[in-house]
Amino acid sequence: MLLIECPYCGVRPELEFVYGGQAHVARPGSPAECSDEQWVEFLYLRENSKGIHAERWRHTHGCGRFFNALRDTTNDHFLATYRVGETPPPAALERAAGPRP
Amino acid sequence: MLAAAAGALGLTHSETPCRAVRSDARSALWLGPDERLLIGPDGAGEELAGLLQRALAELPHSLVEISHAQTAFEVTGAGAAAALNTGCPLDLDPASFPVDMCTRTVFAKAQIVLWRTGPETFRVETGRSFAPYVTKILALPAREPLP
Amino acid sequence: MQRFSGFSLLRRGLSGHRDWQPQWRKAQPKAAYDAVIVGGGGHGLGAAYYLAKEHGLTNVAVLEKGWIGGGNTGRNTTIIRSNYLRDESAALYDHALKMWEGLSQDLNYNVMFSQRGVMMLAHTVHDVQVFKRHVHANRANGVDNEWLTPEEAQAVCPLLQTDDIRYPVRGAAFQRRGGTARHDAVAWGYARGADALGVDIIENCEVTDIRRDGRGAVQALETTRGLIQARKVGVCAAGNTSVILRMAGVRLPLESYPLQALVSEPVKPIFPCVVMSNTIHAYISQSDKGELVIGAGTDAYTSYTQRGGLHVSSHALEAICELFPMFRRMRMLRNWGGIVDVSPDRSPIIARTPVPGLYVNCGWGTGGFKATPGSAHLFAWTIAHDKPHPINAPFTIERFREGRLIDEAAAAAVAH
Amino acid sequence: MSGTFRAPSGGRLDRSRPLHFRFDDRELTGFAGDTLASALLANGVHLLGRSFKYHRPRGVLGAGSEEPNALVTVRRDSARVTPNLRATQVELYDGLEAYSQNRWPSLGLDFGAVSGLLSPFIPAGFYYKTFMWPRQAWRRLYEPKIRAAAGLGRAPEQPDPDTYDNRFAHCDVLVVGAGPAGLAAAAAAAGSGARVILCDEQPEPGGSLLSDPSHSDAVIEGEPLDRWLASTVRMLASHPRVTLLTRTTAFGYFPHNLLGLNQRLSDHLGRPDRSQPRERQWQVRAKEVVLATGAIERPLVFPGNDRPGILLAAAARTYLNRYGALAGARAVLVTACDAAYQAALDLHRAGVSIEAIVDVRAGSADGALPEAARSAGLPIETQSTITGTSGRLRVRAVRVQKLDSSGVPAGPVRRIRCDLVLMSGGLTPSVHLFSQSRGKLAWDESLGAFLPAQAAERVRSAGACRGVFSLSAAVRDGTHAGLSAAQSAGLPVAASMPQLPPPESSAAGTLGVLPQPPGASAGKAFVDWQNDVTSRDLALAAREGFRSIEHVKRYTTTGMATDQGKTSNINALAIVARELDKAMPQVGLTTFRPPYTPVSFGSFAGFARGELFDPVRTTPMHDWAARNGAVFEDVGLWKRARYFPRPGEDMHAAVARECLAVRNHCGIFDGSTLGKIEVMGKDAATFMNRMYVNAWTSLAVGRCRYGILLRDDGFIYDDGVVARTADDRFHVTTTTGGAAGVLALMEDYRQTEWPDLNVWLTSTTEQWAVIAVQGPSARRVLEPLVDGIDISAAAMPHMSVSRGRICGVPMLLMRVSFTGELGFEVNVPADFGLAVWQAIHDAGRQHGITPYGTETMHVLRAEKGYIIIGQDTDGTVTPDDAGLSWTIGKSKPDFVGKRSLQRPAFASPYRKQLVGLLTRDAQHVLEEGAQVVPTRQRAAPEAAIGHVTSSYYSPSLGRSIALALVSAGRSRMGETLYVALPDGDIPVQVASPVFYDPQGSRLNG
Ligand SMILES: Cc1cc2nc3c(=O)[nH]c(=O)nc-3n(C[C@H](O)[C@H](O)[C@H](O)COP(=O)(O)OP(=O)(O)OC[C@H]3O[C@@H](n4cnc5c(N)ncnc54)[C@H](O)[C@@H]3O)c2cc1C
Ligand SMILES: NC(=O)c1ccc[n+]([C@@H]2O[C@H](COP(=O)([O-])OP(=O)(O)OC[C@H]3O[C@@H](n4cnc5c(N)ncnc54)[C@H](O)[C@@H]3O)[C@@H](O)[C@H]2O)c1
Ligand SMILES: Cc1cc2nc3c(=O)[nH]c(=O)nc-3n(C[C@H](O)[C@H](O)[C@H](O)COP(=O)(O)O)c2cc1C
Ligand SMILES: [Zn+2]
Repeated sequence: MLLIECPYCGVRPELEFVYGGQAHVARPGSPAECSDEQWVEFLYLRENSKGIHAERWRHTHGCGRFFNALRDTTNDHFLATYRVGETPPPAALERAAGPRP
Repeated sequence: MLAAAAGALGLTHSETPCRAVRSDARSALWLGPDERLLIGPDGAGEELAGLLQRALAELPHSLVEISHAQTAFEVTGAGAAAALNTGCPLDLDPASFPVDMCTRTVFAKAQIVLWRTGPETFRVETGRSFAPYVTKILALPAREPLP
Repeated sequence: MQRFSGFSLLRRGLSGHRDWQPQWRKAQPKAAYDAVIVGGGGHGLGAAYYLAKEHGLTNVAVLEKGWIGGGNTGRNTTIIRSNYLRDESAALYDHALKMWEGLSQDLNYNVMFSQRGVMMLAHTVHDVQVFKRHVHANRANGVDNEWLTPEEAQAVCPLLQTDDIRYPVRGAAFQRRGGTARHDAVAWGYARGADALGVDIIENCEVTDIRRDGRGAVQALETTRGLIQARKVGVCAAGNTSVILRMAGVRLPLESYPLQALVSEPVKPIFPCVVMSNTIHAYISQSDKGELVIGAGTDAYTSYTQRGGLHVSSHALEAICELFPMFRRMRMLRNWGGIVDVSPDRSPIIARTPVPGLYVNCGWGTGGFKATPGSAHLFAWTIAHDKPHPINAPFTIERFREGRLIDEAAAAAVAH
Repeated sequence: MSGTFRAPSGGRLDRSRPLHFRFDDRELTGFAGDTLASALLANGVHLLGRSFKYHRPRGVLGAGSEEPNALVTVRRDSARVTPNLRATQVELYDGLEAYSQNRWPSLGLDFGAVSGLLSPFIPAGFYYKTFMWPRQAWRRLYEPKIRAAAGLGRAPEQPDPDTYDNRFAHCDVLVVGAGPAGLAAAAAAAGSGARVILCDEQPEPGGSLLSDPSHSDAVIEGEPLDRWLASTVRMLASHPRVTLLTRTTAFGYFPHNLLGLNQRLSDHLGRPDRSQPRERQWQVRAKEVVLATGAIERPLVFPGNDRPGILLAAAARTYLNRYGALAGARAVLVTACDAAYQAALDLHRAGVSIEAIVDVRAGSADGALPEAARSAGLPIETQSTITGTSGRLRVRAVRVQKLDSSGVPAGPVRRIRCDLVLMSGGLTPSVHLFSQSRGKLAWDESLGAFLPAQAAERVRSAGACRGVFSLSAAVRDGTHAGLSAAQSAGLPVAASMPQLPPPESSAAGTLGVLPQPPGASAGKAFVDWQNDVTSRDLALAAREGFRSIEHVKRYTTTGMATDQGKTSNINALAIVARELDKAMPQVGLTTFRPPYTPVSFGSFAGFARGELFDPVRTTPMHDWAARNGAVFEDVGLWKRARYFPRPGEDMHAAVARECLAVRNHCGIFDGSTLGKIEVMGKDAATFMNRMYVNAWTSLAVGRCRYGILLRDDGFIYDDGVVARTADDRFHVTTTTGGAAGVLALMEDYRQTEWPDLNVWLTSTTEQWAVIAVQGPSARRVLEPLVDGIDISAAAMPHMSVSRGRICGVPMLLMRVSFTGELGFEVNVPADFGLAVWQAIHDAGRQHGITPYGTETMHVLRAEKGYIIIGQDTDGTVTPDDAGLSWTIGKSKPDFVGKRSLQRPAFASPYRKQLVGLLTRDAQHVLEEGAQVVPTRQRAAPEAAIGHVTSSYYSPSLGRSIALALVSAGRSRMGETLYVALPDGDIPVQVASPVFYDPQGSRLNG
């Protein structure tokens, strides 16, 4: 059971959250104009990163908000959480690139 | 919008996450950045709704009565936190969960709203059909208080 | 290959078992192979075995980053059945089930395939509808699957509590030909068989990149043990498939999740079959060694850590204790995790990729062990012929774009 | 009466409290404070069990949780039977009943022991090589035999009557292990103001200190051992910020510093309070963790090392000093380290004759302890090895041989008679939890052990578990760990940090097989006692190509028994390393996994059982239904009334009656479980347009519409009636099972795709009790009760909604119908549900009102061709497949799922479409799920072209009806198809899915 920092409520146990899949998968603005390839990309193709993964969580049993997180899928450590619409904090990405404690 | 609502109810407006503000009979619980749970005396639903509708008419908002959807009860005593921790995974030490902290959380397989109203008193709200489940677990024996 | 038999055991026993040979050679990687299989699980080793045995392709290597069978093949709850809903799936899994029935003899390695029967419990009216649909669909496809009343289910598995529980058992779908097998033996048996046919099994050899030629076709693999040329590469890397395919610029509709299992302390035989409950999420059987083997669910998030949350295994044990209240005093001996690669329709991909010479066998999610012989056999066929066998023809990558999903999970959707 | 091997004094027993217990058929006595193992030893009982594979006689090897041999079944009553308990951990209580395992007919005479004779032919992995011929014999003969031979104790066969509890806890510092290091750490952390939890698996804190004689002259912080121990424990037990948990095993280290603790509350009690739980599982989230889990002594690997009477040296010392039990009268100590001499000294002092101390090391054994032994007159043989033992049910003698300068046994063999062999190969630090946390271990060559190196969590190790063995250093190490943990947890630390002691390489012992004469094949040298893995098995595995330690483990099963190799893994590794000619770290350890020691399933399940397994959700009218005989069904967490049988009625009769009542008169139905979502805000209509396939802008306030929700993959996800109650407000209903999912899906799009929209969602499922009143008399029933709404056909047409009052309480009234009849859904605040239901029911009596359940609801809607999500759809059905294209707002540029509907497969003319099926025999009710095939004559198996989704007998039509998804179904109207059933194919005709009142005139009644 992970510990996850909700950007609104603070650090809470995973039991309060629902995983929301990869983050920053934008739904095409005009789906009708998408090719089948573009649409399948949106529907199904995911990075499935081994390493730093940008993902969504929803604090369902808390404030109810979706937010984003960077997590290292090789050890499940979170590097950062940030609100919907925000870009990943650069500091966290740097930390991810460098040696970790 | 939220400030206007607080004003209409005679409550101080607060953006502090997971905190309740209260006056004599009314309280507003921060449940999310754009969500408050308003609690008034029994049967005051229509009165509160009226006050708010007037105050918020011009503002984007959603006001929904859920007084029948939830059941509230109090857990109190020296063992209250320990009893809650049979199903609630939060740290209920007063330093981490002080008086007037409130939040939605889980209690075993139910969702609850937990509000510490006093050093040894919590108000628990849960969906009405979840209430028997929550209370039965809280009533299980062997709840010696934690130091 | 040294033949295995009771007699050979006796004979060598008399000389202190000193002259047993390695079951597979510690092969050194050669510079080039006709075909390379990435991933030394059951599917990969099996594919190499059938390439050599049925397609005459013996200049083949299996590259395994760790030790063979150390992936999901060595971590699964070994449930084998073929009573899947969709025609395509039933054909695929039954192909495998038929092969299981002769696998020990074929490999001359006892994989301890135990046809103890697999029971899938129905707890709600909706479950009953879903499982009866399975029974009918299977019967139409020539796959055995029968409906049991709660009393009949209890007669098969006397420990099963059908009443006085939160979700009383309303019946069960039962496949008598289903069962379990010894997971490790599957990897070792295939390795030994493939090795005897000339396949190189190369452990501690991780594929780190895929080189392609001007056409974009596969040319060679970079590995932690050097460069290996191959024009045909079949990837059977389960949870790690995305990582490897990305090396060739191929993205697949896969996500990798932790899935846990656990065993109890061993006890004398008490549990006669396999029992699965999708509704309350529990899977249980008893192994030849006596442990109760129990499957838990996946964690909610993707991960490559081969472990999972305590609440997930607790949840599985809640369900087990509800169905088998005498097991509350049994004790968990070991709890572990694997990484399963899950596709959007929960069905596998056994197919060519857009990259010439690159084939993939993945997406087995939580249920590919049962398919091992069939999947390996069909994958070998696909690699050898550069086109799918009719049985795996529906299991392409394109199906997602076209919307031709083979959705097994959907049928279980709860509602009303 | 205290047993012949009971020391006259000493130990931590309460000698004033004798306890009677039973082992197999023997009645014996021990004292309060004994374990089953110590009490048995004090009674001179050494034969405690039979081994797994060869059924060899076995006694105790250890004195704690590391014990591999002495597994017993403890039985309190017919339901409270627990197999495979370690006698070394079973605390004695009066009346305890324990049984040995894996033997027949008795422990002394065990027929299974013939497998010992067969042992030359059943080496590691033998079963992979045989039992394959003839093929059928596997199933009938071999497999049952193998299974019967395997397994240890017997599983309990009756439901466990005990209860289990769960607790979440948090702390600044969790200390695991209450030995000197752990106690010091907890005291230091508590002294810094930290919130501390200290747990130990043993019944009392103290760890290895408990095994020191009370007269020991060692001191901690200037105090004698027992005084320091008592005062420290007293301080911790009374400290307001410290929770001291004994009998509590930290069994698992999970991600993000979550540790699972198993606390045993009652198994040690003779007469437990049955209202109290048996065990409690703690899930502790710690800011910082200190592991002070100590070290486990390593046995020695030599031929015949498994006979009863052969113990770990430290265990014998524990039996003496802690339990006042003498493990024998004439002892031989075989050791590879100085520390074990202490055991010989202690036993010597207690009157045990030390026949020899066999030290396998080359040096002269001149440390302080060997010197003490020498001056006590104990015979020491250095540079010697043990080459065999004898004795049937108990060791009687050992064979000892000198080692030559190259370390090979040479010269005469000395046979030494004894009834006790103490052995020590050195200490193996307990790094289990550290490793579980994914911390990296490093091999310490000089110590001959793996030690915690790089942490992956906020954890540190202290004391023996990181190679700091000497008492004063372990205490210092603990203090350091406690202070630094408190500091890292954010507390100001006042005390000065002691210096960190280094691991003590002087404590190194030996690993692997003791030197044996070349070519010797004398007996089995066990490495893993419980799984009967010998050094030869390990060598065989290596020879057969199993070179990874993980392969060796799986092929030989070493380390896979219930002790998970606590005493064996490191020796196995050393043996394999030697076989492969590799260094220890190159071979590496197998993976440590939870649990540290076996943990009962019940403690994971906790209170989740029966009605607490999952919440039982009931509606406000549930009790009324129960009182009126309803049979309920589970739908998600809800209980729903399925039908209301009258005396003598089965389901079919009840449903037929209920159906006709609705069609002819009036029915009343509890629809409260339907999901309800209030969609509100000035962009509510826009939001609805984007979510649902329907066009919402055109829906006037006061009107309702049947909505369909897809996922973005184009498949139907949910449906329900949506009422527009204001310009900016929709009352959305969902299926019962779909409620949470629909809300989550809507929130997802609202928050992440269209955060600019002014719209909010609130679940009101539980706010409203929903009472459906359906049937031609529905209006007449309701009219007298309703206030403020004109419910006439003209004023309130089908698919309209209005606010008013009923029986004086506020109501949202919807004129909707899922039955095809004139119908209303009365929504009232939940608290009033029952009263209003009662009032409607009373008022309806004169109109023949009949309560009906979900089964009747299903029949009625099927007669009308209305689908049930999940029954007539299965997640692969599109609106068009279900005949619901008409719901789609054609002019909308987009809605969730729209784009997917244009994918190639969705245009196929062969998609399965919802149709009706009419059996030729009107009385034949098809089976749901049955397959539809095109022709009767067919070469089985042939692919089905569809399946029956819903099938009922329709009392109104007097015939059976069915809905089915059939390939190109709508183009097959009138065609004859077949439904394949076990007893033959049933001819059916494809028909419209609307069987009843196709014009819908009754709706508008
Ligand atoms: C807990 C659990 C329970 C399960 N229960 C069941 C069950 O009851 N029934 C059932 O049918 N299925 C079950 N499954 C699923 C089943 O285990 C798998 O689908 C199946 O074993 C997959 O076999 P495989 O050969 O494809 O993969 P694996 O056995 O995982 O083999 C893949 C191999 O690829 C190697 N590899 C990865 N990357 C590289 C690289 N870069 N270079 C070289 N090698 C690489 C890995 O090390 C691994 O050995 C379960 C799975 C788990 C985890
Ligand atoms: N076997 C031995 O006799 C032995 C071994 C090593 C050290 N020592 C002595 O011990 C001292 C070092 O003390 P220490 O405190 O490091 O070790 P310790 O052995 O005294 O204490 C460790 C404690 O941890 C407990 N424990 C271990 N794993 C646990 C788990 N998972 N959950 C709960 N409890 C668990 C044990 O029951 C024990 O009480 C030194 O004085 C040294 O001489 C003795
Ligand atoms: C069917 C099955 C049965 C197992 N039985 C045992 C067992 O009796 N004892 C044991 O220690 N481990 C058992 N294991 C678990 C393995 O020890 C190991 O945990 C698993 O292969 C995963 O590897 P890892 O834990 O080394 O990562 C079993 C595994 C499987 C798949
Ligand atoms: Zn939050």
